Amino acid sequence: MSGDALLIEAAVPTPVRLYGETLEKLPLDLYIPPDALEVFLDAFQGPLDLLLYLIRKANVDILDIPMAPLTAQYLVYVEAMREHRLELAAEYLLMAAMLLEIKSRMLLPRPPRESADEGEDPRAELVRRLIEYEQMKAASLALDAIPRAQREHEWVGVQVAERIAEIQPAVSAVDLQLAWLALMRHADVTRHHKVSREALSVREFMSGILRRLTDEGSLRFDQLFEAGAPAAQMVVNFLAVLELARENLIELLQIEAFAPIYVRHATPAVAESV
Amino acid sequence: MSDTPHLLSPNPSDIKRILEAALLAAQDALSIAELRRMFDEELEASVLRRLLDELRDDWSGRGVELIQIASGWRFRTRADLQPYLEKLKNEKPPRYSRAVLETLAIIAYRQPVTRGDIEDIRGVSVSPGIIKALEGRGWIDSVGYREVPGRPALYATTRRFLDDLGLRTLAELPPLAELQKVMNFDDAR
Amino acid sequence: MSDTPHLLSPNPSDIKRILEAALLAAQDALSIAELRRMFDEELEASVLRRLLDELRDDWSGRGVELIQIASGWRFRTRADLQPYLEKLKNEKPPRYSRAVLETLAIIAYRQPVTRGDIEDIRGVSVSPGIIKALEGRGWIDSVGYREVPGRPALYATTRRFLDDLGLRTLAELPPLAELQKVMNFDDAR
Repeated sequence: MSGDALLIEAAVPTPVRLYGETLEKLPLDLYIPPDALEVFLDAFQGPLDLLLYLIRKANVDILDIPMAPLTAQYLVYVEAMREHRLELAAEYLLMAAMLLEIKSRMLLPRPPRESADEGEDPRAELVRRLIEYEQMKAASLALDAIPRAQREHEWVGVQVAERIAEIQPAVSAVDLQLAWLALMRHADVTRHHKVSREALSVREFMSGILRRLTDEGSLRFDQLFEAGAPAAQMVVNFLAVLELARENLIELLQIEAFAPIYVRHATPAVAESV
Repeated sequence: MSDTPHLLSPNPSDIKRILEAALLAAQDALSIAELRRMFDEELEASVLRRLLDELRDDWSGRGVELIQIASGWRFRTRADLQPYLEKLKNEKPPRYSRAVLETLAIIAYRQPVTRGDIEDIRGVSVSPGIIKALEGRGWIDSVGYREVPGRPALYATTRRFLDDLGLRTLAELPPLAELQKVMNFDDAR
Repeated sequence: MSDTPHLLSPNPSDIKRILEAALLAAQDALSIAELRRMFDEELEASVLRRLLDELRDDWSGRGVELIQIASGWRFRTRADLQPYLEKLKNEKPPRYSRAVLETLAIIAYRQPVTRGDIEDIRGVSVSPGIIKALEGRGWIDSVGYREVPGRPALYATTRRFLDDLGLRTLAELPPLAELQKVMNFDDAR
């Protein structure tokens, strides 16, 4: 409603004055074919952008904006947009009201200066906003001009060789101890699987002997014993051989009395009997 | 008790070879601290920095350059090759509208700001889509709320924003135009 | 930058520079056909192949190598740098399941044992995957067979197992005689 009242003023072809000269008609660049209006409206980011355009095209000092012609030109656009029933953002109308208000305040005689505030130019706030907006507009263009990833540059990212060393779970000896412990708690196996430190070394030698037999087929008994090894180790090794034999994991062979004893993996009992 | 094999202390040329491979293979920029981790931190940061400078010089003139950005060091292709590399891409890089770019500029230069602050400066309402586009790119995020009614979110630019623009700090952003310059600024539209 | 920039015909050294950058930035291997697309297909495939061979030679001895695979060409870090690159990762190493740890404990403390022995002690069946995982890690291997029907494999721990756990002999594994002491810590895992 109030918008209508404001816009009547624009509809009346008031002479437009620019630097004291009356413009008989609008500058050429202000003529917009109606079809192009929509595109034109799209081209502006809002009322501040449109005002800046008008100011820059007219080549007037932003610090001394001639309010009357600027307001008139601005209203011509707004009215044109309304006539073509283009969806006009409310901000455009708000700005129209603001321009008219500034214009009218400038027509009033200035009150005697009582404070700096009251003596301020009615255009000051508009000018401040226009300058800040223009500064940000320039900054946005400068930002856009910086070469950026995926437009001017690609990030380099070479494939990493096969994950041969894919991160493996870490295990400590204590983890194993705890695991064994849990087993003991959940199954009554303690009695059957009593393992002492000593027995463990026997079992280690058992594995070692089996591994050697796998590699070498068969070994002379004395080859199982490293010459010059500590006596304790010899004993453990011997116990390992006995335990392996007892568990039927190896065979001890002697062709004849006093011949060398050979050790080999146990042969399949079934195969032997056939 | 570690699973990783014991590594011999590499000599400087080995170190450069390792640094180069690590930086070429990294999915993100690597900081000095991260790079040092490869050498069990035994390598002095100052030595590492010198080697990185050397590496950057070694690569000058090639199609790929080593740059220092906000989050560390990273290799990127040079701008002059982009016309060729673009032919390999299936999608064009997004072109941002003026509304998005102006919003980004306001957040970059005036951060932290609310959507209301942005609207005040631009003189128009800012659609949620604009904020979403910038958040989606990882260039801005919400860093808090202004304690006024409605508790609007405060937006700031991210390290990714600096990285993507090849900058180390916000101070490397183009300086804001001086008032005088602004006044002579002719609309490029 | 215009949408369709006019590109001057690059000379061979420019082409190599472009190829190198494209391959370094590519997410996947690039085929000859894709690479030719960068040069508007004016480049003969045979010339391209020769330049790629040259590029591969240029990179020999560095931490990254150019390789040809089924789907084309790509750069890849060399395997010998893996131990260093691993350290860049922040991931915490995963943990073995209880089933794996118990199986390993039984093999370590009761070796040589068959899968049947392990199942007897654990009271549940042992999936082949568990044995495979431990074999794959190089921690256990089969040292023979028990001569009973089915000839089940006998498993034992390896030298590597001791090395990885920082032990010199199995006797250095925590003794089980004083198990009662640690019983209370059992659930800390």
